[in-house]
This record gives sequence, structure tokens and C-alpha cells, in this order.
Amino acid sequence: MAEATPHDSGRDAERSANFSEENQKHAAGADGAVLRADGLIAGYLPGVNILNSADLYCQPGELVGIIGPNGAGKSTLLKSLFGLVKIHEGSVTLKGQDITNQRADTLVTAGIGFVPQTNNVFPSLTIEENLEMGCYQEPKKFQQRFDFVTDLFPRLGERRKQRAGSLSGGERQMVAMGRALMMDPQVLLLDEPSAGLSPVLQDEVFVQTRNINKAGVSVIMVEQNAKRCLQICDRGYVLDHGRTAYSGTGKALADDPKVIELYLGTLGAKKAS
Amino acid sequence: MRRTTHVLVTAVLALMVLLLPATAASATEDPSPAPASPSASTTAPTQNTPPQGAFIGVTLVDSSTDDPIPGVTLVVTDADKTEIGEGVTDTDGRAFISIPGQGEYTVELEEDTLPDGIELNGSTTRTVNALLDGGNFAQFQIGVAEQASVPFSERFITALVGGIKFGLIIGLAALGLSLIFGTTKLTNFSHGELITFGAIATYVMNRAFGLPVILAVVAAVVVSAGFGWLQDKFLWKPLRNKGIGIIAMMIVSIGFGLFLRFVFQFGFGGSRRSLSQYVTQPRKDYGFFSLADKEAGIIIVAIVVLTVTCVGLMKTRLGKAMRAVSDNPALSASSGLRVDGVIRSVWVLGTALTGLSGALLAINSQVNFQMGFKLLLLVFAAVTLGGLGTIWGALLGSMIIGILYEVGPLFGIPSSIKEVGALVVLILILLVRPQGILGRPERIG
Amino acid sequence: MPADNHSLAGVAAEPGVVKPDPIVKGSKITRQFGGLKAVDVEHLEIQRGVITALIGPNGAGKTTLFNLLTGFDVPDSGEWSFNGTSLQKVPAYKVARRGMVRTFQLTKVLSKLTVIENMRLGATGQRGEKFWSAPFRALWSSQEDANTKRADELLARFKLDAKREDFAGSLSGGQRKLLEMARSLMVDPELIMLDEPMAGVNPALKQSLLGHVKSLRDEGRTVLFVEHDMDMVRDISDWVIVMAQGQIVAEGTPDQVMSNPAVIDAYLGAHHDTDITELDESSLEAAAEAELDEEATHG
Amino acid sequence: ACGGGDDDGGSDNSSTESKSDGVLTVGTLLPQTGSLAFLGPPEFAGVDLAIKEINEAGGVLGQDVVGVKADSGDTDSGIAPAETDKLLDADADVIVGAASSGVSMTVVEKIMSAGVVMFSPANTSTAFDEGDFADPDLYFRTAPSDILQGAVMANLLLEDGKQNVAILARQDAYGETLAEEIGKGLENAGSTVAATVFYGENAQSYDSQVQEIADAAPDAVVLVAFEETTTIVPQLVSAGVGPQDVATYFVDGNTADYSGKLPDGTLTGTKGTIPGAEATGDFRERLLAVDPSLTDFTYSAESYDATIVSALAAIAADSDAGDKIAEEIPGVTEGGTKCTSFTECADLLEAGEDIDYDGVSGPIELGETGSPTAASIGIYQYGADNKISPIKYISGTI
Amino acid sequence: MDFGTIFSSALASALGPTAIVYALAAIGLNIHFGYTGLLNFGQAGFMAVGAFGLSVSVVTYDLPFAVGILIAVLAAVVLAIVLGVPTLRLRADYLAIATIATAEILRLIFGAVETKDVFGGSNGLSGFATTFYDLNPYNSGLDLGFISYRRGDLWTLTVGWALVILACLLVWLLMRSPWGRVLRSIREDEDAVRSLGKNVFAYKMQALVLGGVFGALGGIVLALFQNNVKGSDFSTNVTFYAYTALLIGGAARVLGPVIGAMIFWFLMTGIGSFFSQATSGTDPLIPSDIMSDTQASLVRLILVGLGLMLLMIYRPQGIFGDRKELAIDAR
Ligand SMILES: Nc1ncnc2c1ncn2[C@@H]1O[C@H](COP(=O)(O)OP(=O)(O)OP(=O)(O)O)[C@@H](O)[C@H]1O
Ligand SMILES: Nc1ncnc2c1ncn2[C@@H]1O[C@H](COP(=O)(O)OP(=O)(O)OP(=O)(O)O)[C@@H](O)[C@H]1O
Ligand SMILES: [Mg+2]
Ligand SMILES: [Mg+2]
Repeated sequence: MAEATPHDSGRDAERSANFSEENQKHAAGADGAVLRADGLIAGYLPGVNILNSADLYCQPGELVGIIGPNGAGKSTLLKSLFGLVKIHEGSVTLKGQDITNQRADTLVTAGIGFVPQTNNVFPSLTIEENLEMGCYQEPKKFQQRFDFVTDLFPRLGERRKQRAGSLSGGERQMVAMGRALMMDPQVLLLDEPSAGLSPVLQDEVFVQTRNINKAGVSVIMVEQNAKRCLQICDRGYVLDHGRTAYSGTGKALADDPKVIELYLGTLGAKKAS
Repeated sequence: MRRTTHVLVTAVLALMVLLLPATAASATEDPSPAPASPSASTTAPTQNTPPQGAFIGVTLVDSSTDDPIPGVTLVVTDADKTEIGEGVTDTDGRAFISIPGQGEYTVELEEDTLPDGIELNGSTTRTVNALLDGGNFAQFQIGVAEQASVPFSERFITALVGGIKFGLIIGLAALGLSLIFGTTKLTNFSHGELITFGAIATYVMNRAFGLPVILAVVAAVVVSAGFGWLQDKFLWKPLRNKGIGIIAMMIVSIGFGLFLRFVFQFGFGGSRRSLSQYVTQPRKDYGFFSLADKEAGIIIVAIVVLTVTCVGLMKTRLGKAMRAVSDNPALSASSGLRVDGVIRSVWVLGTALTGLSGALLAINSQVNFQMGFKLLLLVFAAVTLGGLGTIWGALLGSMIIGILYEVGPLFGIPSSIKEVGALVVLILILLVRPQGILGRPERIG
Repeated sequence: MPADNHSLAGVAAEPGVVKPDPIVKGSKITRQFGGLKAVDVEHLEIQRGVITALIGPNGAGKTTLFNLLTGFDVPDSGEWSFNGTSLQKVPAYKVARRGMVRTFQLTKVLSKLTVIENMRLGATGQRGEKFWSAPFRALWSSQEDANTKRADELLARFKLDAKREDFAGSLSGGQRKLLEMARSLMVDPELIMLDEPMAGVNPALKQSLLGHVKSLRDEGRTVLFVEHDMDMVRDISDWVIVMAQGQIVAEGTPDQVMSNPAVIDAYLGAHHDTDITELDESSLEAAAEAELDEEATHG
Repeated sequence: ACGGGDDDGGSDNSSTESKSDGVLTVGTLLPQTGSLAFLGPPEFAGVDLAIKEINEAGGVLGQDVVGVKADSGDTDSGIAPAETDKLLDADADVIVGAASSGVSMTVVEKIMSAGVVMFSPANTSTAFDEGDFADPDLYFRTAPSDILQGAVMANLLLEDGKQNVAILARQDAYGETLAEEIGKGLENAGSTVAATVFYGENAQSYDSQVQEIADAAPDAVVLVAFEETTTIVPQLVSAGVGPQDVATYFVDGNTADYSGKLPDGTLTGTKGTIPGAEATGDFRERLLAVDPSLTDFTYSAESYDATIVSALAAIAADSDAGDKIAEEIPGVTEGGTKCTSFTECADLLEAGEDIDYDGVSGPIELGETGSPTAASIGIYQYGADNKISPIKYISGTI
Repeated sequence: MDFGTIFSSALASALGPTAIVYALAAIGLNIHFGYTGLLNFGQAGFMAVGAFGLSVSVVTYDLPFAVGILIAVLAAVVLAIVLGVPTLRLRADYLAIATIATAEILRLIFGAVETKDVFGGSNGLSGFATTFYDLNPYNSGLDLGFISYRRGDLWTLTVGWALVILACLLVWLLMRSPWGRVLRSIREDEDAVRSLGKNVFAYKMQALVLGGVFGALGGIVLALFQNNVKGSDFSTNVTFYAYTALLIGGAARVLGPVIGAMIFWFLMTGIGSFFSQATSGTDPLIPSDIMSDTQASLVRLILVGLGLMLLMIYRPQGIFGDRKELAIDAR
């Protein structure tokens, strides 16, 4: 296992203690995980690592939330799990099978679904075609899933012939989420699925995510709506500087004063809960 | 089919022969009805032979009937107005008058020696600047009828048909280009060479392997498809994997084009060559327009292939997958599309279509190592005009470009630069619709 | 509740209400896409010197309204003015020069410029941006230094100082939002229009940035922002305008608006303040449907 | 040869820097690439053959003649100037080229200012007889200017009684001037030009041009073209104005061997003009020995003659310096004892005689302007096999 | 095989007038494409306008040489404006086609029979450079042993390289300034720039004019050293080669286009000269049944094509470019 990189300045000692604690937690809990990543070191440019030995696991049927400051590497982590960012070191396994640096489409076949944070629709395709892409590998399922998705987001049904490029930010987000729901995966990776949605639809997304999860799909979601995210997830990770700073159950993290100070803030705290 | 035109031509000629003397006779009601040039025929030598040394020659032919006019007297004077000699046309309508050397001479035709009913179109004198040691000829036009100009509508239709044919040929290549662009965003400057490839493949199949042209075309399309496969496998895919930017790829395509073009020249030589069949075919008349069989064949093949491809792309998932890959390859992969597979099939399909375009062009005209390169700009113009990356746009653009290319000269565009018309229209249309005819504007914000 | 600002006291909480000192005034602004009326605003006024929030369901026309007001899109009809001068047919860059600057919901960073260069670009009235004076450094270097100083301050505030020399294209999604907002502040605008500035920004940072936005108001600037985060809306806005199906359907102080049953129904959902896990899901769905049904009947 | 004194043969070019190193180096600036590439092989073969024969006969000034090849490319590729530099760096004394008048224009200044003879086998444009180029300083050519060929062609048409002639010509220096000269000749003699239609070098479809020709209903068509003839003729046939419908005439650029390229019988009866004297048959055999792959012989004789004339002039001048050679070139082609081969002429020169070389491309009298003032032009006719055979030869002077 | 000659002829060509022409054209393209992101594929048109501006003024209208130069530059400015007003709002790839079409239209018109009286048809115009060569201060050529230039070329080179240096200096000064920053920003996202209150159109136009003027200067140098211009000198190949030069050197780098042009012509001549030596003589290095000496130039172009591909594959950012910059995907 790679050591904590000297990347961080300040509270180094505290951090490295924290990191080794996290390492142990990871080692202890990761057995039997459907998806696990060990010591991921990955980055976009040669020589610049964004992930510094990141660990993560997700047990079957678990809903895992990832939160963290901007630029912490949350999206990079999801992308590297999904083979879209080159992993320099470490490994990713799906049900015990090594899938490190595998092509994204084979991972889809293997049962992973992914909603990226940005650029998550096909602008020149219509809504319907966007959704069709969601079940590209199983076109037969299209009608049934399509009905399901349009039930969830009726707007998508009304505008099925509108090109996604002309949709509003929130509508795009619906399409992106809808596309992921089309494919019926075993593990679903969501990168800020609620961003840009109206409050009621945000809630809806969380509820649906929960429902999907309850139906047996393991979900790993990155969220900035930490309040909601930690409410619904079984377990959460706080990512900082490319590695896990804290992990624990959603409730534990939400109440952890360090997490609140570093990351959650107190905005709206009085009203919520 | 050649026979039919022959029959037509002879029929027309026969009609003219029948009609002309009658009108001529009625027109020239001579007061002194001397018997039809008996004097002329008696004085006419049976056969003049060209003299040694320099001479001035005249050939008198009635161009309305193609009949030579014998017995006409011609007088040659030199610059000082001294008479040099005189000659009388023979039964072939020819007369030769020796001259002492080079210089300016004047030839005068004695009008009264002309047979009745025959009139000169111009004056009776000609100045000849004799440069040649042998014959220096002058001409007295006879019976050159004012050419009844072909009606505009007829010329328009002919040009239109030519334009459609050309547009369809471009269209195949444009569709190929558009597919490749639409999927990979690559502005492929080596696309012209893919056209040439198809043509050369046809030629090789036809001439070297002795296949009949039709089979050679089929084989060429197959070979082209294979060429597309190889290209993607060994060039474009490794480039994509390396994460090379789109501009760099464009420059690679310029280099690749250069490379291919001169490899073609190396192997094929610099000259034009033709296939073994269908080289010359006269046109058949179809009422409003006429077409040679091969042209009809080209039009039909192109239309069928274009329709099948377009409808196929609309109906099958490949069409959508292509657009998806073009929009966002990473997201396509995340949706479970085999991005490389889609791009590979697009290269295969695009190159095959382009190869067919080259093959048809080879039938329509000839095979040359630069033929595709010379066409490239028009293909680009077509694709752009219709809206980059849109399939129907490529076709529409091609038809517009093709038609303008051929019809333009009717509207005053000098035919030596007939591209200009098409290109100007391209620019004008882009001014009105910056996203191309079928392209859609993008949303801001 | 911002107690220090009473300029809107006594203004009725009704759609299209007239305000005492509007910086933006518009009426009968419409924009249609095909059969869809994306914006159909009868009357709109933005009060000077306060923070106004523009909220509404997805696809309500908020971004489109921004586009229209700032000259990035052309309305089918309508007129509007900024500081009393009409902005009809005024190109986008002139709108910005007059002091009305907007950010984009889908961020537009200048990928191959460094973060600090992105920031410097924002400054207005740069002498060095004139072709004829550009080659002569002496003419613009002092101004450039001043701009850089200001940019550095903003970067620090937005926690982007560590990324100062990185290409903007290498920023994460949230960082892009931050840069976009910081850059627009470089323009030093009178009215700043933020399109979902905090979507994707982490909560702690969001909280500290809210302080910054408030200080903008205290400097006398006007802020108009679109946001779906109700905590933020409640925390900083003095006035809230609600759009739905292109129309302004409600206005008022945050409390007034958020207790408006129509708004709750169509937009907030009855339970937006409760813990989801405790929710009966069917009621939530009903609320969501209500929002969309309304759209459906309209469209 | 007459004269050849020390005075600077009337050249105003004070910057000539001719060098003499004892070896006559003949550079060739002819198309290997680009749109005229098909003209290259016969021209190169002509020069190669000449050099081979010269060296077999003992060379020039006791040394073998050295050949250096360069590519003239298109006018647009920027290649010609760079390649010219290469030749100049290789100490070329004579540069045979370029083929296209356009390319020649871009390098003529450079070559002349280097004191090197530029000897084009194929520039037919009249522009080289006018203005700055009117003097026979360092520019020469063996190709007859279009004036003469135009006159011969016009004359041929008149002789055949054609009264309404359409001209379809390539739009370049070659096509334009030749079309113009033919048209002039016809109209001066009282005939009508029904239509003069040009097509661009890059044209891919000739439909509209061919249709224009057809619409003019001519009684003869003159096709001023290079090898695109193989493309145009079928289109003429399609439009009903093919060689079998309307008498068709070719010029030197396209009187090639079309057997195998066009169906048999397509060209039967078509006439063409080619500058050059009779002995072409034997000459072709010799060329084929040099380059067995030749099918087209356009301008090979002119290239051959340009090389031979240069060598003879070098012998006459007893120097391989460009300006000295240039002074002798008119002399060895005009006036004196006629001779028709290098050995023959060289022997005469050795014997101190004034010679008049008559080459395979004609009598080549390089008069006033450095262009042939006299030429012999053959009239050929196609048989059913699409090959040409001569009918007669016409010679004339300008 | 004489590598000395190959090298010296290659070097002479890398420093020669043709390289200058392409360097100037590529500097212009660098402003258009490298800095502003305008995909101008019509640089040949600007060069043509420059060359013909000079030659038409001097030859057809008998104006003084200096006026001719002025008109040539003005012509480029006018072309930039006429072309820019309607086309600058087009998306990059559409702009490429619009400009390529404009350049072709110009070329065809300049070369047409119909306009022969003004532009000289296929032969073009000649003899306008006399004044220029009369100004030649050199008395003799330059011979450095391995490389030599004749007197006329030496003068063209002096003037040409001086122009190139001035151009580079200007580009360097401009591009480090805020003005240059605006251009680079426009390349990235013009809507963002617009939202910050910059008149994008005006900047694009300034860039188009400036780059066009450099193109025209390239055309003028070409005209001067050939002392002849004609339409066919300015086909799309010219633009392609100029782009090649630019990208070899590296776009958006001050010296990129210059070094690129030099390398391009170094290789062009060097490879050509290598193969012509390898195939010539009685016992050629490469047997004539594999490659005859008339095919040497052909192989050069094949290799240039191949080289261009390899360069882009292994150094897509060009000689001076920054690899990191390329790795940034424009998301
Ligand atoms: N160019 C366009 N073509 C067609 N429809 C469009 C276009 N632009 C916007 N629309 C539609 O107009 C409506 C309003 O869009 P707008 O982007 O203004 O919504 P919004 O209020 O900003 O939503 P969100 O909160 O999701 O960002 C949407 O339904 C959208 O689909
Ligand atoms: N394409 C890229 N090239 C280079 N660096 C990148 C790239 N994308 C992201 N980075 C860098 O990687 C780091 C992590 O980015 P990432 O997108 O994973 O952050 P994140 O945790 O998802 O943040 P956010 O909450 O803002 O989305 C950031 O510092 C960013 O600058
Ligand atoms: Mg992220
Ligand atoms: Mg919006």
C-alpha cells in the first residue's frame, strides 16, 4: 500500500495518522465488496497525480456517498474506476475480478453504469435518442425502461424529440440521470446527479437513487448536496487531496465536527433536521 | 444507340438537302436565267493538284450541303496590287495559286463565276498572310447559316442533368466525408485520395485482373472498404489512443494525402488512363434530355446507394451511435458503445462510399492520380453547405454544388472557372445560414 | 434576514411589482423556440443595490431570460432597459461594458489560459487591449499590475490561489464555477447576474462565498442570481422572483415566497426541509408530478 | 557559326555570373510531380538520349556531359525555385526546362541572373517573344511558339474547308495562346470561330464545356489539350460532337497514341499537328531504348534538340560558361552547313565550319528572340487503331 | 553520395526566399489560427492579393513601385475586411471552408482568360521588380564555401529576413500584451469573452487584418523574387504548406512559424537532393528498377507526407509547442 504522499502541507501529522486509520478501516471492511479500489494513483498528465493512493469499496447493495472539497479528486476517482482516467498504480476489482484500466464499454457490459458530472448528454441527439444510448447494448429493453424514466421525469417524455443541446441545465441533468437509469446496472456510479435540479426534483433523484439501491443495485454517488447525500447513504467517504480523509456511516460523518468544519459548513443547519 | 443518332442526323441532313435548293431557288429569281452554271462546269478543272513551293489555296464548300463548289475563279494579287495568278476551283472545290514567297497577298473571288443560288457570306476579298512554305489558305464562307441558338430551356435541362450526375458522384464522396467528420470531427484532407483510390482500384481490377468494369467497380468498393479498415486500424486508431488533438489529426491527414497522392503517382504514373469498357458512348434521347447508358447507370447506382445508406443510417442504431460518438466519445463509451468499433465501421463505410464515387468517376471520365485531390474542394464545399456532419445535408449540398457547377456557365460564369459560381453560392448561403442549410444553431449559456 | 436593507420595505409581494429604484426594467419580453414559449415576462423590475434571487423549476426560462437581457439571444418581442437606457439590439459585449455582467450556467472557462490570465481578462478598460498601445508595455504595465493584484485577492477568496498558474482547462467542475464567478467580478460590474453560481460548490466554501456576495451588495452593487439551493436563497437574498413556464409567477421576500403554497407545490416540494429517509415517498412523487404537470398543461 | 565575339551579346543583364569549369553540365527542370507530371517522362528521355549520344561521341570539350535532374513541379507548390537553386548549386551551365510556360516564368529571372542558359523544350507561350524576353540573351526554346502552330492549324482547317470551327482549350499559358492564334488565323482568313471554350486545369467534369461546343453546332472541333483528351473525347462523343460526328483536330499537346486508351475507331480520320521533321519513327526507337516505358512522346524531340544544340554551342564557344554558350546558340542553328546529328555537326565544328543544325523537332532556327523562327510541322492522321501516321509536312517561317 | 552538397543545398533552401515567403505566410496564420483560433484556409488568397496588388499597380497601371507596395498591403486589409465582415461569425470549420473558397475564387479570377488584360492570365504579370532590384546595394553575391547566394537573391534575402524579424518582433510584443490575451481567449471561447465586455468581432477583425497583411507581405516577397506572379502560384497547396510549416514549429509560438518554414524547406530540398543523388549516376545507390531518377522528386513528396504524419504523431505540439497545452481537452 502506498504511503501518504507529502503532497499536503499543514496538519501533516494529524493527517497521516488519519490516513493510516482510514487504511485500516478499508482493509477491514473491503472483503466481499462488489467494487473495490486499492491505492489508486491516477492523474491526467504524466507526472501529476490527482489521486494519491485512494481506497474505496462498496459492498453489494450498498449506497456509498463521496463528498469533498472542490478539486479533491472525487470525479477523478469515479472516472478512474470507470476506466476513463489512466490508473498509474493500484487496482480496481469488480466482484473479485481485476478491471483496472479496462475500456469503459466492457465495464458497461460487466454491469457498471456511470453518469459523469459535466458533458453528460449527447447534445445533437434528441432526448429519446439519448435515452436509447443508455440501453445501447440491450435495445429490447428500451420501451420498458423508457416508460420508467419518463414516468420519473415526465418532461423527458413530453420533449422526446427535442435535441438535448437545447435543453436547460436542469433538463440536461434529467437526461443524464435518465440515461443511467436506462441501463439497469449492478453498480451505478453517479457524479453529482442532483446538480442544477430544482429542489423537488433533487429530492426525487435522491429518493429514486435510494429505491434503485434498495432494489439491489450498489450505488456510489458523489454529491455536493452533502446534507441529502449523507441522509440517504449507508456509508460515506470524505475525499481530500486525492485520498480518503474520513469515512463512516452517513450519520456519523454528518455529525463529525471535523467534517463539518472542513467541509460541510453550517449553512442551513438550523433549519435542516 | 449510335445507330439512332446516325439515323437522326441523316434524316435531318436529308431534310435540309431537300429544303434548301427550293428556298434558295425562290430567293434568287435571277432576271437572266442562264442555265445553271454550264460555263462554270465546263471551265472547271476536274482535279487541281497543289503546286510545288508556296501557294495560296482556297476550298469552296457549301457548308449547308457539304457540296464542293467547282468553277469559281479566284485572283491573287500581292501587296503592290500586281496580279500574281488566277485559279479555278475543281470538282472538290479547290483552287491553288502559286506565289513567289512569303508575304501578304490578297485573294479575290469573282462573284459572277459563282453558280446560281450560291451566295457568299462575306466580302469577296481576303488578305492572306502567307507564312508557310506550302499552302496558305483563305476562305470564302458559303452557306454558313446563322446558327439558330439552342433554346435556353433545352440548354438548361441538359446542364441540369449533367449537374445532377456530377452532384451525385460528389454526393457519394461527400457522404463518406460527412460520415467520417460526423463521427470523428476529423476534417480529412486526405479524402480526395480515397476517391482516387477507388478509381485506381477499379482500373487495376479491370485492366490488371481483367474483370469486366461492373465487377471491377464492385471489387473496388470492397477493396476501398478494406482500405478504410486498414487506415483506421493502423493510422487513426493509434492516433486516437495517443490522445492526439483534432487539429494535429487534420495535419496528419494533409500529410497522409500528400503521401498517398504521390504513392499513387509512383505506382500508377502521371498520366490518365481509361477503363476497358464504356469509354465512349453516345447519348440516347429520353424526351427532355439525353443520356448515355453509362451516365444513366451512374445516376441510378448513385441514387440507390445513397438512399440505401441514408435510410439505413436513419433506421439502424449505427446512425445514432455515430452522432453519439461525435458528440462525446467518453460518454458513448460510458453508455456501452464500442467507440472504436463505431469509428471503425464509419471508416469502412465512408471509404467504401468514397471509393464508389471514385469508381463512378472513373467510368464517367478517366483515372488519374490527382482526380480526387482536384475534387476535394467541391466535396468539402458540398458537405459544408449542407451543414457539417449532417447526412442529408451532405447530399443536398452535393446536389446544389453539382448543379451550380454545370449550370453556372449558362448564367455567364466563364466555363474555365466554373467552380467560382458554386463557391460564391457556398459563401452566400453560409452568410444567411452560418450553420449550413440543414445544420442547427447551438444554444448559448 | 438582511436587516440593513429596507429599500424594498413596503413593496407588495406580487408578480411584476413596481419597485422604488429599479436598475433593470423590462416588459413584455417573449422568446419562443418552435412551439415552446420559453420566456413570456409581462413586467420585470430588479431593485438597485439588493440581492435578488431568481428561482423556478427546471426549464422555467431563467437562463433564457438571462440570455435575452444580456444580449446573447434576441427576443421575439419586448423591451428592457438598464439604468434607464434601453438595451434593445445592444450587442452582448456592450451590455457588459455598461455594467451588466453575467456568468454561464454551463461554465465557459478559457481552457488554455492560466487561471490568473482568465482573471486578468475580466478587467475592463485595459489600455493594453488597444491594438496600437499593446506593443508598448510601458503604456499598460502599471494597470496590469493593479489588475493582477485585484485578481490575486479574488483568487484567494475563491480558494483558487493554489491553481493560479494552472490551465483553467484542468480545473474540476466546481472550481470552474468558482473561476467563472471570480472572473465576472473582475469586470467590476454594477449589476452581476450569476446563473447557478453555487451548483457543485462544496458547502463550506459556498458558505464563505456567500459572505463575499453580501459584501458586493454592501459595496453598492446589485446582484441577481439563479439558484436551486434554498438555503442560500434564504440566507442572502433580499428579494425573490419566481418563474415558471416562462412567466413570473411570484415575487416577494424569501419568507413570503417560500411560504407561498403555489411555489411550494410547483417548485420546492412539501418536504424540502425534512430528512428524505423519513419521507413517505409517494407524497414526494406527487409534489414532483405537480410541478411537471403544470408544465405539461402549459406546453 | 557567325560572329560570337567577346561583346556581351546585347544582354542587358549586367549581373550574369557564368562560371566555367570545363564540364558541360545540363540540368533539367522538368515535371516529375504535379499536374504536368505526365509530360515529364518523354522530356527526360529526350535529354537522356541526347546526353548518351553526345557522350558516346566523345562528349564536349573532351569531357563527358553531366546531367542533373530537378523537378519543376506545379507552379503552385513552390518547388521550382528551390529545385532551380539545386541545379544552380550543381553548377549547371544549361537548364533544359521548364515544360510549362507558367513555371518558366517563375524561374527565368533567377536562372538568367545566374548566367545560366535556360532552354525550354516546351514553352509555347508567345510571352517569351515579347517584352523583356525579346532578346536572345539566355532564354531559348526549341518548341515553336504558338504563332506558327496556330497558323498551321488554322491553315489545315481552311484547307479542309471548315467554315465554322469550335475550339476547346485548356486554360493555361499553352492553351490560351494556341487557341487565340488558331482563332486569329481562322478569322483573318475569313472563317468563323463558332465558339472558343476553355476548361480549367483542375476541371473534373467537362459537361458544360462540351455542351457549349455541341450547342455551337460547328463543322470542326479543335481540341487544344494535353492528356485530358482521353477524358474529353468520350464526352464529346456522348454529346454528339465526337470525332466521328464532327471533324476533330488535335494539336501537339495531344497527338499521342491512344490505342488502348480509347476504343478502336474513335479517332479514325482525326487530324493533328506535331512540330518536327520526318524521321520521328527512328527517333522513337532510340527513345524507347532509353526509357522503355514511354507511351507518349510529347516534347521529347524538342528536349533532345535543346540538349544537342547546347552541346554544339559549347563546342563552338569552346567553353561551358552559360553566357558563352548562349552567344553561340543562334549561330549553330542558323546559316551554314546543314547537319542533322551530333557527331556530324561536331565533326564539322572541329573542322572549323559554320553549321546549321536541323534537329528531330524541325529546322530550329533560333532567331531574333531565341525562339524558333522556322519550323517544320507535320500533319498526322489517326487510323482506326487510334495511332497516328503522317500525311505531310509543312514548313514555314515567322 | 555527397552529403556535403545535400546539406548545403538543403540549408540554402532553408534560408532561401521560398522559406521567407512561407515563414511570413505562416506568421500570419499563426495570428489567425494559433492565437485567435480562426481556421483561415485562405491564406493563399491574402498572398495572392498582396502579389497582385503590387504587380497590377506597377505593370497594368504603371504606378510607382512604392505605391504598388502600399496598394498591395491595402489590398490585403480590404480583403480581410470584406471577407471578415460576413464570415467572422461562422464557426471555425465553416470559416475554414468559406476562406478556402474565397482564396480559390481569387485564384481562379486572377488566372482567368477573361481577366487577362488586368491580371495577365496564365502567364501572369512580370517585370515589376526592376525598381526593387535597382535598389540592390550588394555588388556581388555571397559565397561562404558550403553555401552561396547570388547577388539578386542576397538582396531579396536581406529584405525578406528583415521583414520576418520585424514581424516576429511585432507578434512577440503584441502577444504578451493584454491585446494578445484577448485573442487567445477568443480562441478558447468567444461567448465568455463577449460576456466580459470585449468586442470580439473587432478583435477578430484586427487579427484577420494583421495576419492577412503578413500573408500579403509573403506574397509580395514571392512576387519580388520570382519577378512574376500568376494565379496558379496561389493554390490551396500553398496554404496547406504554410499550415504545415506553422505546425511543425508549433502554433501560438512566436518563432514557431519561422523555424517551421525553415525546417520544411530544409527537408523538402534535402530529401529531394538525397534521392536525386541516390538515383543518379552510372551506379546509383538505389537501383533504377526500384526507383528511377525521374521519380526522385516524387519520393521526396511521399516522404514529406510521411514525415509530416510522423511529426504530428510523435510531436503533435510542434517543435516549440507545449505538450501540456495539448492535453487540455476543451471541455
Ligand atoms: N435553443 C433552444 N431551442 C429549443 N428549446 C430551447 C432552447 N433554449 C431553451 N429551450 C427550452 O426553453 C426552456 C427554458 O430553458 P432555460 O434554459 O431558460 O431554463 P432554466 O429556467 O434556466 O432551467 P434550469 O433551471 O434547468 O437551468 C427549456 O424547456 C428549454 O428546453
Ligand atoms: N482534464 C484534466 N486535466 C488536468 N487536471 C485535471 C483535469 N480534470 C481535473 N483535473 C484536476 O484534478 C483535480 C481533481 O479534479 P476532480 O474533477 O476530480 O475534482 P472533484 O473532486 O470532482 O471536484 P468538484 O467537486 O469541483 O467536481 C483538480 O485539481 C483538477 O484541477
Ligand atoms: Mg467533480
Ligand atoms: Mg438555467
